[in-house]
Amino acid sequence: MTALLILFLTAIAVLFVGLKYRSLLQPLALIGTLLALGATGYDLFGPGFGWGAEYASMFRFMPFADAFSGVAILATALIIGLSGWGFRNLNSTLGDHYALILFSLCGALIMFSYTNLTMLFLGIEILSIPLYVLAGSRRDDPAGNEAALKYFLMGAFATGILLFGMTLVYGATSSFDLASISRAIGNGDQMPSMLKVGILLMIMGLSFKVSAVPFHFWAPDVYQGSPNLVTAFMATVVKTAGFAAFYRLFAIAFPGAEGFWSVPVAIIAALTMTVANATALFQKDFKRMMAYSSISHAGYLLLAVLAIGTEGADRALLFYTLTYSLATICAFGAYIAVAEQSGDGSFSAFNGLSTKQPLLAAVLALSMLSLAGIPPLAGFFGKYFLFTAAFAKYPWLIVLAVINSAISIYYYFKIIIAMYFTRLSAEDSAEADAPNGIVLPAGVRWAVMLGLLLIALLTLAPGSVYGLI
Amino acid sequence: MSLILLFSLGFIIEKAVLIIALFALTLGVAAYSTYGERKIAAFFQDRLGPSNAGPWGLLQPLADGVKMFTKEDFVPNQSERWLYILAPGAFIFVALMASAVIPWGTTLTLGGLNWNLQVTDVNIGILYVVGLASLGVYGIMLGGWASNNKFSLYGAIRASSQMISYELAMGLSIIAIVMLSGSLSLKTIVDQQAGMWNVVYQPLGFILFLTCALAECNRAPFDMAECETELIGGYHTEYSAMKLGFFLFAEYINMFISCTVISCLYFGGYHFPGLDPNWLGGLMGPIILLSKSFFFIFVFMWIRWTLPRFRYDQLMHLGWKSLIPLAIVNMMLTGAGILFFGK
Amino acid sequence: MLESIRSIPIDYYVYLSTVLFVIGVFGVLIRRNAIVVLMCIELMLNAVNLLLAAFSTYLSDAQGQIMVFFIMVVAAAEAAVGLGILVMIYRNTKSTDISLLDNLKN
Amino acid sequence: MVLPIFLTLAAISILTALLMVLSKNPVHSVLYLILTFFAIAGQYILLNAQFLAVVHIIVYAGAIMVLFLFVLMLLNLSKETEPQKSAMWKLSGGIAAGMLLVTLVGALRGGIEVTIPENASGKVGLVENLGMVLFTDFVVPFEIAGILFLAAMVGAVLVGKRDLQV
Amino acid sequence: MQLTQRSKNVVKKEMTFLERIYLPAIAKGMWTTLKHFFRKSNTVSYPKEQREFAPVYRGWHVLKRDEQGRENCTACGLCAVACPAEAITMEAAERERGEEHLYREEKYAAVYEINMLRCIFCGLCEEACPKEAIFLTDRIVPSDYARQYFVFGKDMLVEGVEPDKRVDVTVRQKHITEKNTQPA
Amino acid sequence: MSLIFILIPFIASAILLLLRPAGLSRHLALVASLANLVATAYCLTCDYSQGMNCTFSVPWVASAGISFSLGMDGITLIMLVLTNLLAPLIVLSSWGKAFENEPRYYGLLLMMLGALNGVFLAQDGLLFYVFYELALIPIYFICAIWGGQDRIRITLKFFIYTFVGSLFMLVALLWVYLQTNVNGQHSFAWADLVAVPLSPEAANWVLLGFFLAFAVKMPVFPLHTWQPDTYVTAPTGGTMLLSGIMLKMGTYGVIRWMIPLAPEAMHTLNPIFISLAVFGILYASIIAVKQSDIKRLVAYSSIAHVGLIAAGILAWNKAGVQGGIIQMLNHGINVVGLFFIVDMLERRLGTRSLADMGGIAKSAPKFAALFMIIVLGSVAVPLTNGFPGEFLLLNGVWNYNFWLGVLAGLTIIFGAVYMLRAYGLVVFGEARPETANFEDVNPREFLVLGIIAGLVIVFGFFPQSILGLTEMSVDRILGAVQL
Repeated sequence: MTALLILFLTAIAVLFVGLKYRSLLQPLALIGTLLALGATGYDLFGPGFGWGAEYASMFRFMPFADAFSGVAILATALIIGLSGWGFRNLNSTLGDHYALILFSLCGALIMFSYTNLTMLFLGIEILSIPLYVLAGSRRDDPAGNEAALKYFLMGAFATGILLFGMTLVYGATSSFDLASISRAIGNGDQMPSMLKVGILLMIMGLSFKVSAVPFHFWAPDVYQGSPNLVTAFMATVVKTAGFAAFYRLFAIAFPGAEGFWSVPVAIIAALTMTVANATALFQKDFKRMMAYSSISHAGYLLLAVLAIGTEGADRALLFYTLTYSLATICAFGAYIAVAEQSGDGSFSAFNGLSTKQPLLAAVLALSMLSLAGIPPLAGFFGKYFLFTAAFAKYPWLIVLAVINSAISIYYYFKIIIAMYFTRLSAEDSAEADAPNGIVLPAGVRWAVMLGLLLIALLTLAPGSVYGLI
Repeated sequence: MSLILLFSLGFIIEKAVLIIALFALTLGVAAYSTYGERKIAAFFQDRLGPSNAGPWGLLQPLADGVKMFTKEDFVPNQSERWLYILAPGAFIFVALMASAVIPWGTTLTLGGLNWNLQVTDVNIGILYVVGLASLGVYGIMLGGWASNNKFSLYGAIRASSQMISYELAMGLSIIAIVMLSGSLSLKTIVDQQAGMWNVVYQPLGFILFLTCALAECNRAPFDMAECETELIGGYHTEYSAMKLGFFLFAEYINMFISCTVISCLYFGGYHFPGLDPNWLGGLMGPIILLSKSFFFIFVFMWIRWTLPRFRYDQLMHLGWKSLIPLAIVNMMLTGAGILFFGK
Repeated sequence: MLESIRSIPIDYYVYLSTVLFVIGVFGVLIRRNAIVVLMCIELMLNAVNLLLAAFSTYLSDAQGQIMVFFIMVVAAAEAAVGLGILVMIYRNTKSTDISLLDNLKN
Repeated sequence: MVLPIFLTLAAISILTALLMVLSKNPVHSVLYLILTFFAIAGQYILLNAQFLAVVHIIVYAGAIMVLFLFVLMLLNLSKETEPQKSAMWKLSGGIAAGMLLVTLVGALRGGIEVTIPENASGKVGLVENLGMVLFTDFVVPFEIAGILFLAAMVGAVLVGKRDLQV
Repeated sequence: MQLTQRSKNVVKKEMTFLERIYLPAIAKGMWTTLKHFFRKSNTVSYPKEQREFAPVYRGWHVLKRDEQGRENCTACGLCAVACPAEAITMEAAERERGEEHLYREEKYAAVYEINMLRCIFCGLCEEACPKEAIFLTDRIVPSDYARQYFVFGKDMLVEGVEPDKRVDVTVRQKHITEKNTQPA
Repeated sequence: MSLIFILIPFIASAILLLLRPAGLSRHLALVASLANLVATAYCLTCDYSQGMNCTFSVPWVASAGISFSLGMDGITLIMLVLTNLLAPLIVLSSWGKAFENEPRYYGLLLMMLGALNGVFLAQDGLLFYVFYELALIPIYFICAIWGGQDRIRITLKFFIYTFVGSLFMLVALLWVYLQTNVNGQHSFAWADLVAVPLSPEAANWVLLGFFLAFAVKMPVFPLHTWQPDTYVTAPTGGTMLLSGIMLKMGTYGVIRWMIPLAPEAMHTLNPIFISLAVFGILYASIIAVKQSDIKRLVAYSSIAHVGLIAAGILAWNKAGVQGGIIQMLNHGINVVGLFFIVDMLERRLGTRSLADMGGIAKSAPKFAALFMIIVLGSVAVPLTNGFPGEFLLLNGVWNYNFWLGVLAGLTIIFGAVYMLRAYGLVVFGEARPETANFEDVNPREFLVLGIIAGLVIVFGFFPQSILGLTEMSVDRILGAVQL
């Protein structure tokens, strides 16, 4: 709650400061997010500010919400850390960019804490609308335009479907309050078909938002077309928010109806991992590969939703989103540094990076390994916790997930192979020595180092986060 | 209360008579506003104005009407024919609708019958007016677009963006009034001003509303949509005959309604200190209100013939950077006032 | 009076909304002009609004209508942003045809 | 009395919605959609939600659709420039939508249950009532909507603004 | 650079708050227009009423005849020479036998045209005329639709023979005489 | 104490990878591996008769019942000996070569070392799995960066094979984990996992999952296809690590984890497993006989030997398990020696083809002698280190099933055939121009080969020293897990 306020005020401050002092923007946004992070930490670990309980009918920052807020804010802080380099070409609109990112983050925070469908809806929209714009913020780039339009149309369409579902649920349960809905559903043995259709439509709508197969087709284009940092934001914060909201909805409002919705969700999860992984194998462009990777991670994350009712499902979700976010941001940090300097986003741009920029290569390699879920990296623990949580209910799905994570190695390793094992030809090596080779900007260095440090921390002590909620 | 369910025959007759009377009144006022406009403009410019048709030129509107009807009715070749024809109708229709919720007086006793002088007292009257004002732009936009003339299109685009922009400030200044009165019903708002007019509490709100009303009516100094010097005739460049007449008429109707609404919101409607609106069998109320309206019509014209036209960017700056913040400040001040002093 | 409102079965409203909603979906599927697609989405939202208002009245519960307001808020915001994006694209491509935007598919 | 009105409005709204989807000229689409909105506003009045009806008109017909029309006119889109999907595509779209409709209606048929409370009153749609709920229970989303608007505004400006060279 | 003594140095100074809100200025403007509202109108409803002319008003020219109805003009051309706008053209002709009742002298103007669109009504023609043949009158030149109708020939200029068609130019004549007799 | 085995290599590896001290890297690596060796020596003095010793346990993810617990008994100890004894040799073996990115190579090597130690020490299921997979990453990089032709494709194949295999182990592990219940919480501790009673059907699946992981690693036919290519492609150090130590992760896992976790299913599946192992022995041996590439030959010999180890262990009697443990150590020593020799040949002759060699005995007698000793050890001649292990293993398999024992016994004959054939082709025969002036071992190589040859002989003479170390532990584990 305090964090939400801080973020909102920071966003407004950024808007005003951006009119004049552009060099102050990044520090200001960073300070704001860090303050918010501190406030979240204070709520989570310390005695907490202890206010906002009177709004509990709308949203409530319990440990669940605080912990996820921490993840999202941390991810945003890292992205802002990268932004000094990533946004270097922006001039007059720099302040707007920061403000929009912060606004979007506010939406994410609401999605972590809502107790009422109204808030869910508003949260989704606050999260999405700035992103529609950010996706197209490079105004004369056709790819960015396309991304923005696609994202926008798909987002709006999904909103429509989600709302129709919400309405039917409202009609059947006569409330938007999650707890009341849950009470009205009871143990789910007498659900009117209106309620069922409503739940199904909500699943569809949310699947669109979290880009689960078969509602994923927009995601690769959007990821690829958007500016790199925005893509990083979409792949991390948006995903985290989407799944936390998904989880909250089904854990609080629809646990009684689990018998009804778990099969469709399981099918979606299975499809998502399989299709996304299979498609990712054939990608040649890093960002597009990351898009499919992100979709496949959505498939794994759906396991958390399926595991609702099992001890530790929420913790697994938290841990997974955190590790996934950190690794993704590190990867994007490295990608931004490489792709924007070489002007090429395909895998071949990374050829021989280990000799040109050993640190960058190491960061990227480790994040790829973490994403692939190779032990003992943090990503493995994320997968592990998720699989454990869902294992009891859906063993077959876990087997599928395990096979899929094996497949995923293939495409994650493409990058590693390019960086480490592809020897540079003679002229390439000459180019690598040339002064215009790839440099590592300070902001990117610090951000990815911090991300790496956190991954290492999670690797060594996964319990520190897993035990939070 | 579902409106439709209250229909009974007597009710329908009463309302029908009232509506017809109101239409007649509105059209009459609009017609004579054109006369008034010319006359007043003339006076401001030390001229005489129309004086040949009838005594003091009083029959001029009739002559104009005859002229309008007898002119060649012209539809441009490449236009969207049906929309071109529809647009003026839509415009005047919307303009006429607004008078329904205006409380013209209390109750008129005529021929032993009591006539309620408001067509309908919906509890959201003022929103109804705002809603209609927001619809008014369609006539202009369609007319401008259907003409297939670039000047018309410019006029239409100007009109629409201008109206949307100024609606906000207008709505915000109305909200301050609503906060004072605690009701959206125009009748309630008017009745609460029996003692003291709202303009006393809301001077800033009044100025804002007046400005916005000028803009909403496309009146100078905000007549970008039809400014002759830039756009020939704006959205009605291609119109002729009675279709043009509809447009012009509707503008005057809008002005009349705006003035009536201003009177109701800020100047006590049918109340006047020392005058009981129930005098003359209830006829005093309408007289008072109409007098106020005429005064404001005069003010509108006065402003038109005094101030130069804004440039388009100035118009937008004024709307977004001055009026809206001011309206918000006004709203906040009102809220603070209510908080500290009670109603 | 409540009875007279409820003389229409709630089913009718559900079906009406569903039909309108599906027409919106249909439009999204078959139209290529992004503006029209956006309009179809607005129609979908309106179908939802109608149903919410109907439920709200039948349940005597104001929440539904409150939700309608929020949907309107969002629809307005979306329309503003969406049209902004469209205009931006039009500046670059001189078209609002969504099937021209397939360049990212490789 | 009520049912015919309902049916008339429903027919109008469906008809105009279809015309909106099918008409070739986008400006006509806008106009048909406005008509649909009016029919829906009529339904609101029928449901005794007058405040909703008026706000609906103000927001949708008065603001959003004006914006659409504005953009259409600004971009000068008309029947000639309107892109058309192939007939095959349209047909399949129609079939898909039809199937969706059949599925939804089929799924909903017989399963529409609304629990009507005992102390029901027809006054939920009145502005006093709505105001009370909005500013007590729903005051948080109301204020949160402010963030939404601010974000949308900043976004729209960002998209619309041309680059100034600094 | 100071070009004249009357030129004013314009300074674009920051406006004060009061100036920036414009309301006082608007009020001032409104007051100004309001004053005009109550001012008496200057309009003369021309066809119905005519405003008074100055005694020395210079209007439509007339070519005078003498008491016997003979044209005074001898087509000497001095008026055309004097005309600064070069509005006057003429063709001279010799009087034939039997035309003595028409022309006062042996030579007369067969064609005499004044282009009213060029004429600036300065009156130099009448001052130049040695025969007191041309005068400017207080008649207003009528309006017309086409340019060609503004080249007035003798039909428009020469006064009628009948006494009621004579144009009275006595005031004008006196004025000219006074002017011409004044010592230079 | 146990933590040291992991900490030293990891810290050294971190220093090497992050700081990249170019000149000092091999020295640092040597020092670190020697330090480990010293620690191992110290551990040899501890008492393992009472079960686990030198335990170390801290909660890792307390809320999920995962702890970072290490411990060692006799079996572990032998594995540590194997690892830490070979590690300095491996470092030494690549001492003189010029590498690009030397610090990185040694860093990865040490990381591998730490992970291997971790695998053998882990007493927690997840920890075991983590180390098991962690060992994969450095070897993958070593092979793929410094490897030979077509290394990228081959190493990726290797990686995916092993990773996929171990994922099945993870699933099986998870399944068992979810059945545990210690004070209302799941636990990953070895004891808790073993204590879970599984239904027969579940046990089958669990066993199969583990077997897939270990079978890929060992490798057992038909999951061996990654192995020869990888061995051939990998740099010598990598091949040594792979064949000498990493394979033993699989066999060790069978003893420590697979069979104790699901002994119920052994009756059903064991015949299949052992048959596969034995078939693998024969298959690999036959192919090895026909190899002309010496590195490939050694690789196939390795498959055969490990197949025998697997068969013996799977037989799950004292002789088999004991033999397996000894043979893990000894095979490690032998195969490292063999690969070192192959490397020497390849470096000096520029070829691995047996057809291009011969007549080295004359120019390099010391080399020929040391080579001979190692070959003898590999062929399991009595009084070399190969003998007691193979004998016990065959005994174990024999006890399980006579015919299988006979078939497995063929490995000795085949082994003698292909190893001696190779030796003959390399060392004797006509000297070629290239081999005529074959440089004899230099002091460093002599040191390495000498140590290995010494070990071959020492362990051949005193197998009891090892058997004594493990006996108690083997008894305990056999006693705890009755088939």
